Amino acid sequence: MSSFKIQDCHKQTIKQICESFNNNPGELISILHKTQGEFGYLPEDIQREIAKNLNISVAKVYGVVTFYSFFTMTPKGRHAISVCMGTACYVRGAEKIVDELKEQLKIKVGGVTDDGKFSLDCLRCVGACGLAPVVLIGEKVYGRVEANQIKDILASYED
Amino acid sequence: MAQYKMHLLVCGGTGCRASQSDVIVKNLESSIKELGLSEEAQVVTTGCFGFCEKGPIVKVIPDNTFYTQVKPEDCEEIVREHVLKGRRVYRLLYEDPETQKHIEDSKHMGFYQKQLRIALRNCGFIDPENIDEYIARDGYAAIGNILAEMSPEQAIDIMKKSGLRGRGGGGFPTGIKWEIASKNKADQKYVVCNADEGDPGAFMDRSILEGDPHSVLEAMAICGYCIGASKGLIYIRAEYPLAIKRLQVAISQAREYGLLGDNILGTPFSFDVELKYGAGAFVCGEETALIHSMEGHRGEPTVKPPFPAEKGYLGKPTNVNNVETLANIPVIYLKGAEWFASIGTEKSKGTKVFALAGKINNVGLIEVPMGITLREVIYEIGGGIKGGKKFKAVQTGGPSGGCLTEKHLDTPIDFDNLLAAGSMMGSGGMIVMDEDDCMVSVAKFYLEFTVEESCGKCAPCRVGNKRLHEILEKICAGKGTEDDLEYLKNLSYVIKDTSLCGLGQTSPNPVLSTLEHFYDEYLAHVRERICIAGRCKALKLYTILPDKCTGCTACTRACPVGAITGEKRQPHVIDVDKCIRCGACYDKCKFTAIHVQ
Amino acid sequence: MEKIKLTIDNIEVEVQNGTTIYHAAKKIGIDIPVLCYMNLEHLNIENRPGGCRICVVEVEGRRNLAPSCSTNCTEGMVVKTHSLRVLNARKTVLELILSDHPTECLVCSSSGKCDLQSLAQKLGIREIHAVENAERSTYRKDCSPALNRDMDKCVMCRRCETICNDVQTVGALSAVNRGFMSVVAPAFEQDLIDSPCTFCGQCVAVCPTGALTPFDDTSKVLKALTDPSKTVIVQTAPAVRAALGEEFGLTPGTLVTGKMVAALRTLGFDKVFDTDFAADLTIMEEGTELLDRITRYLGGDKEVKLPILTSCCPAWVNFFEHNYPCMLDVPSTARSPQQMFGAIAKTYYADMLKIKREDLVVVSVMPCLAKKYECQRDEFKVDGNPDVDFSISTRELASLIKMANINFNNLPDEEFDSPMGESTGAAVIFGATGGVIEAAVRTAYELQTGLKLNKIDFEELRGLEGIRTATIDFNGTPIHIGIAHQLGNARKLLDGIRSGLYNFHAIEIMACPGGCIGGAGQPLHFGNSDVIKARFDAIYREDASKTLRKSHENPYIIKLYKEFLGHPMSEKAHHLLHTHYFEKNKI
Amino acid sequence: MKKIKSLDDLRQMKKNLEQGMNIREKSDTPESLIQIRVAMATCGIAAGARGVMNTLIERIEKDKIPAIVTQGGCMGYCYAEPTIEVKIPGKDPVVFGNVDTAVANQIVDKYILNGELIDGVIPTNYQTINEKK
Repeated sequence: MSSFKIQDCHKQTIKQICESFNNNPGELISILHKTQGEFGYLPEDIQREIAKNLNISVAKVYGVVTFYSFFTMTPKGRHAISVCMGTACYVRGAEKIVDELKEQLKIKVGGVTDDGKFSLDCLRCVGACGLAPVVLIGEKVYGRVEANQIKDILASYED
Repeated sequence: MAQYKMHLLVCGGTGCRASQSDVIVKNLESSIKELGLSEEAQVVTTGCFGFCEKGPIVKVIPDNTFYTQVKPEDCEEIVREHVLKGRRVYRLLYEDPETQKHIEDSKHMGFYQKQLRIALRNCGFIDPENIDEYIARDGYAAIGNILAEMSPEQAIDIMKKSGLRGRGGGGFPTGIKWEIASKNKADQKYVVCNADEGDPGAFMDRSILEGDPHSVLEAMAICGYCIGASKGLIYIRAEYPLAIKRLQVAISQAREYGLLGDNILGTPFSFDVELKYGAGAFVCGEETALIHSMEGHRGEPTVKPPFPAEKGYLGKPTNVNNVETLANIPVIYLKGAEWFASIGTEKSKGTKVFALAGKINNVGLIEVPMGITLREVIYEIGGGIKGGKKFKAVQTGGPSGGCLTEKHLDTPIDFDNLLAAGSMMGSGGMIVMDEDDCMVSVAKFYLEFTVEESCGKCAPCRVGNKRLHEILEKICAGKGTEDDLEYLKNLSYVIKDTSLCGLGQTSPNPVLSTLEHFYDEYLAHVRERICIAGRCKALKLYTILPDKCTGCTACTRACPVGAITGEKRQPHVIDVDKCIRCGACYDKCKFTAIHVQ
Repeated sequence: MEKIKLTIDNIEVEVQNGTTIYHAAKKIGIDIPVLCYMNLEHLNIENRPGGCRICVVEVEGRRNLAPSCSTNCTEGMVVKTHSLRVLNARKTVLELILSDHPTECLVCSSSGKCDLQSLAQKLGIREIHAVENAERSTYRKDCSPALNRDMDKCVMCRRCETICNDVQTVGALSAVNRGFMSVVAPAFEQDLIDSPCTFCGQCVAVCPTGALTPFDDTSKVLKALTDPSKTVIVQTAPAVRAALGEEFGLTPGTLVTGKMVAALRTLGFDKVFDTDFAADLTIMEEGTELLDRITRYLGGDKEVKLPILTSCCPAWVNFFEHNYPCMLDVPSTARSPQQMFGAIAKTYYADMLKIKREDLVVVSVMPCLAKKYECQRDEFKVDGNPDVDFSISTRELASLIKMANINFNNLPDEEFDSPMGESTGAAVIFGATGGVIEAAVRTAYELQTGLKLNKIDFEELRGLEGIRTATIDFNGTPIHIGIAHQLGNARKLLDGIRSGLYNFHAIEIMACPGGCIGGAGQPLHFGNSDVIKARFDAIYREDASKTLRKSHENPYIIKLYKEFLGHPMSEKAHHLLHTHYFEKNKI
Repeated sequence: MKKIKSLDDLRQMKKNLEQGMNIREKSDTPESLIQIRVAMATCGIAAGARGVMNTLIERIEKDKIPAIVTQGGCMGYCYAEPTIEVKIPGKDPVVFGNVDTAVANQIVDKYILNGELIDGVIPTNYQTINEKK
C-alpha cells in the first residue's frame, strides 16, 4: 500500500510523542494528530509503531485512523487543494469548482497527481462562508472562485 | 490599560483572516506609528463581527465607522484620513444594497439593527487574546459571585429559571441537564464543551471560541461548580486552528490569574480545562460518540440510556454543553434569570445565533432574539435575496433539518415552531435558496453528507441513507419513478424511527421536508423529466435555435459524443438520444444559438 | 432488587429492575427477533451494540422505536412487539441489510445455519426494494489456512469483534472505515495470516452469516480417500465424540465414540485411530518435562523456567508467540497430541506398514480450526511433507457423513484400530478445560513420588470458571497449579504472574470456552452454555468408564518407548515429539 | 501577571481595567450619551484641536460624565477653529467655535453640566457632517 519504511529515527520520534501523552491509549487521537503533523500522513509502519508503544492492537489503531476523515494514510501533494463543501459554498457552486479541478488535474477527489504536485480533497465548511465558494491551496485561501479561474490559479504554482 | 482616543477593531476571525486581516492589523499599526499617533489610537484584533460577506472588517471606535472589504493597501489611507484628520474613507463604507447609500456607522446598518447579541456580546468587541479586556467587561465576575454567594443548588435554580435550552440542536433545558448530573454521585465528574461543530454551513461555535474564549471557560467553571466537577474538557475540531490557539492562550492566561486551577478566587473550588481534538467526524457531535472519541476510540454512538450524566467520560458522570449554550451562561448570572427569560418566546428563551448563508446579500453570523420571523432575518438583516432573484426556501438545521418556504416567512422562529414546520433549530445554519436551486438536488446534497458521515454502526443509517441517496441520484438523473417517491417516504420514516443516534434519526429530514413542500418539483423530475430550477444536468434539454445558428461548427467540435451534426454554414441539430447534456456546446457557441430547457 | 411491572403485547409481566424488554418478552414466551445481539450467558459474554435494529419494538409514549435488546423496562411501560409500525420497520431494515448482501444463499457454506437467512424467512421477505442501482459494499476476500473471510456478507453485528477483542484479547479484528464501507477487519485489511490472529476460530463460531466460515478441507480428504496409491488413516480428538451426535439430532453430551469409528470406516479410512493415544504420549513427554523442571527448581537451579505452560492448544501457542515473545522458553516444548500422532504415524507406523511417508495420508478430526493452521506449520513437515496432512472439524466430519448417505444414528458401535487407537482416561479429559493438567498430575505424581494415587479424580482442577487455581500435595511438596480457558483469561493469568499476583509451578491454558469441547470446529452451541456443560460431563464420564486412567499405564505407549523412542525426552523423542517457538510479535 | 486571590481583587482589577474599555462600551450605546465631536481637519489640528480633544477626554473621565468624544472632519468654520459639536440627547446639536482648553472646560462646566449656553456658539444654519457629504 505504501512504500514508507520506518527508520530508527522515526521510531524515536513516535516514542517521544507517545511518551508525551504518558503512553495512554486514551490519548490515541491526540497522538495520531501529533504524529500526522510530524510525518504528513500515517503509513502502516507508523501505525504499528504507535500500537506497540501504547500496547494496543494495530487493528484498533487502524480502526480509529480509518474512522476519522482528518487522518490519511497517503501523502498529500506538495500543494494540497481543499474545496470547501459546506452548504454555503455548495449553493454558490462549489460542485462546479470540484469538477473543474478534477478535469484539470485528472485526479479524483482524494487523489494526488502523478508528479505529486497537487492533491485534491473536499472539506466541510472552513467558515469563510462570506467568500463562498472557497478553495484552499496549502494555507492560501481563494474566495469567490469561479470555474474559469482554476486554470490560472493552478498555473501560478510552479513546482 | 492605556487610554486611547480611538480604537481600531479589526476582525481576526477565520473568514476575515482568509482575506489577510492579519496584514491589515500590521499595516494599520505601522501607519499609526509613522504618523506619530501611537499614543492616540490602538489597533485591536477582535473576534468575528459576523458580517462575513463584506470582510475583512475594520471598525473604528468611538464613532462606530464600519469599513468593509478593507485591503492591506487601504490602511495607510484609513489612518491618514480617519485617525489623523477625522475624515471617513467613504469608498470603504458599507453600501446599502437597496438605497446604494454609504452607511457611516454600524448602528445604522440593517444587518445589525435587528440583532441582539448575548452569546456574541464580546465577539468583535474585545481582544480575545487579552484576558484583561474580558475582565474589564465583567468577565469572571459571574463565577466570582456564584462562588461567594451561592450554593450549587441555588446556581442551578437560576439556570433553570432562565429557561436556557441547549443550542447544539436538541434544545434540552440546560438547568435540568445540570441538575441531573449534579445528583449523580461520583468521585470525579466532567464538564465537556462540545466544540465539534460539524454542520456544513454553521460556524457560530468557532466564532465564539475565536472571539470570546473566556466566556466559554467561565461558563464551564460555573457548570463544574454546579454539578461538582473539577475537570473540564473541550472537544474541538482539529480543523479550527485559530480557535484552538485562542483557547490555548485563554486557558493559560486564566491559569496565570488563578481563574482556572486550584482554589479559584481563594475558595475551595478547583477547576481546570483541557483540550481534546476531534478529527473530522460529524457524528462526534452526538454526546456518546463524542465521549468515545475523547477516550481514544472510534466515535461511534452508544444506546442511551445510560446518559452521559450517569455514565460518561471514563465512565463518570459527564455534562456536555455546546459552545453557544455556554457563551450565554456568564451573562445570565450577571443580569439575572428574569432578564434572560424576558427575551424570546414562551418556550424558547434568549437569542439564537444563525449562520446566514446562501443566496442572500448579507452572508454572516447573526444573533437574534427567539421569535423573530424569517422575513425579518432574510429581508432586514440579510438584506434580501442576491441579485434580486425570487426567494424559494430556507434550509435550517443543516443535515438534520428541513426547508422552510414562503408560507413560513412570518412564523416566529423558535425550537418548537421549527420542529412543527418539519425542520429544526439544529446548530443554526440558515441557508437561503432562490429559484435557481433544485430542491431534489438540495436533499441529495444533504444525504451525500450523511452518507459520508454515518458512522456505520446501525443498519438503517449505514445502508438506509445510502439507498436514499441513490434514489435521489436516480431522480436527478431523470430515471426516477413515482414508486420511488413512495419508497423514499417509507424509507425515510423507517430510518427516523429505527436509527441508533440523532444523526440517523434526523438524516431523512431534508428528504421528508422537501417532499412535503416541494412535491411538485419531485413529480416534475419523475413525470415530465424536468428540473424546474435547471440544476439537474441530466434533465436539461439542449437544442439549437436554427435562426441563430450560423453553422460555424464550433459546437460539433466541442461535442464529446458526436451528437451534433450539420452542414457548414447551415443550422446544426443535436441528436437528443446521443446528447449527454454536458453543456460543452453551450459554452462554445458564440451566437447564443444553443437553447437549454 | 426492585420489581417492575409492564405490559408486553397486552400481557402483564413482572421483572427485576434492569431487565431489558427483550428478556422480559422472552420470559412470557415472546421471541423478539434479534440479529446482532448475542448473549453467552454462562460464559459472561454479551454482544449488544444495538446496531442491527431488528429487535425494535414500539413503546407507548416514545417518539421512536426502541431496540428491545438494550432498552430497560420501566414501571408501567406498554410495549408492542409486532404492531404494523414495528413490522414495517423491521422488514424495511432487514431489506436494507439484504440489499447490501450477496444473494448467493444456495451456494453459501452457511446456508441453513444462517441467522440472516432464517430472519428473512421469518419476516417473510419476498423482494428487496431499491436494489436496482444499489451499490454493495465489497471487500477483498481472505482465505487463511483455518478460516475464510468474505466480508461482503458482513452485517456489522460486531460479534466477532467482541469475541476477538473483549473475550480473547487477541486484537486481530476491529471495526474499520466509516459509514457504508465500515466492516470488521484486521489492520490495513490485511490477510489474517499477517495479523496477530491465533486462528482460535471463536469469531467463526459466533458469526450469524457466511462472512466468517471455516476453511473447508473435506474435498481434499475425499480425494485422498479415493486415491488407491495412498493409505489414509484418521485420528479423532477427544472432544469430537462428545459433540458429533448433536449434528445428528442427539442430545448434547451423548457420547458417540463407537458410531464415529464406524462412520469413519464406512467413509473409507484405512485405519481409524485415536488422538487420545498421542495424548497419553504427550503426558509422558510433558509430564517428564514438568518433573524435570520442578526437580531442578527444588534443587536450587535458578535458571529453570517455571511455571511450565501446556502447549497442546495451537491457538494458545499462536497467542503467546504474538503476545509474549519474551516468554518463548517457558511453555513446554512438547508438541500437541495431533502433531505427536502425525510424527509417530509418519515414522514408526509408516515403517511398520513399510510404506513411504508420502504415501501415508494422516487426517485428523478436530473440534478446532487452529489445528488446520497448526498442521501446516513448517516445523511439522519433513521435506515439505506434513506430519498431519489434513485437519477437518467436527462439523466437517458430520457433513462428510451426511454426504456419504450414512445413517449415523443406526450405526453399530465399533472399536478403534490398534496400536494407535489405545488410550487411557487421562487422554480423554484433554478435551475439557483442566483435563490436560489433571492427566499430567496423575502421571507426574506417581513418577515423582513413586507412590500409587489413591484418588484419581482431582475435582479441584475441574470446572468452568475462566480462571482456576489449585494446590496439589505431591507427598509433602505442594505443587501450585493454574488453569485458564479463553485467551482473555489466559492473558489475565499471565499478567497476574508477571505482577506477582500468582505463583505457579504449572499452568494449563486452552483458547476456547470450556476447552476443546467448546472449540470453533464443534457443532455450534449458539451461546447455550448448557450444551458445553453436557459435553464437559460426557468427557469425564468416558474417563471414569476406562480401566486405565493414567497415561503411563497405556501398554502401547510403554511399547512405543521400548521399541522406538527409548525413554521420554530421549533424543529421538526430542526430535519427533518436541518443538520450538517463534517470536511473531504482531500486535 | 499575578494571581487574583479573591472576588474583591477581581472587582478591583475590573475597576482598573474598565477605563481602557470605556470608549468601546460607550460607543456601543452612543444615542444615550452626550456626543462631542471635535473637528480634526488640518485647519483644526493646526489651531490646536488635538489639545482640546485631550482636555475634553480627560474631563469626561475625571468627572464621570456620560459623554463620548469623537473626531470629525472639517465643519466648514475654518475662521473659528478649533470647533466642536456637542449633542446632548433630546436636544439639537450645538457648535462652538474658537475653542481652546479653557473654553473646553467652560463648555463642560456650563453647557454640558448645567445646560447654559456660552459665548462662541456658531449660530447660523449649519449642517452637520452627516448631512453634508
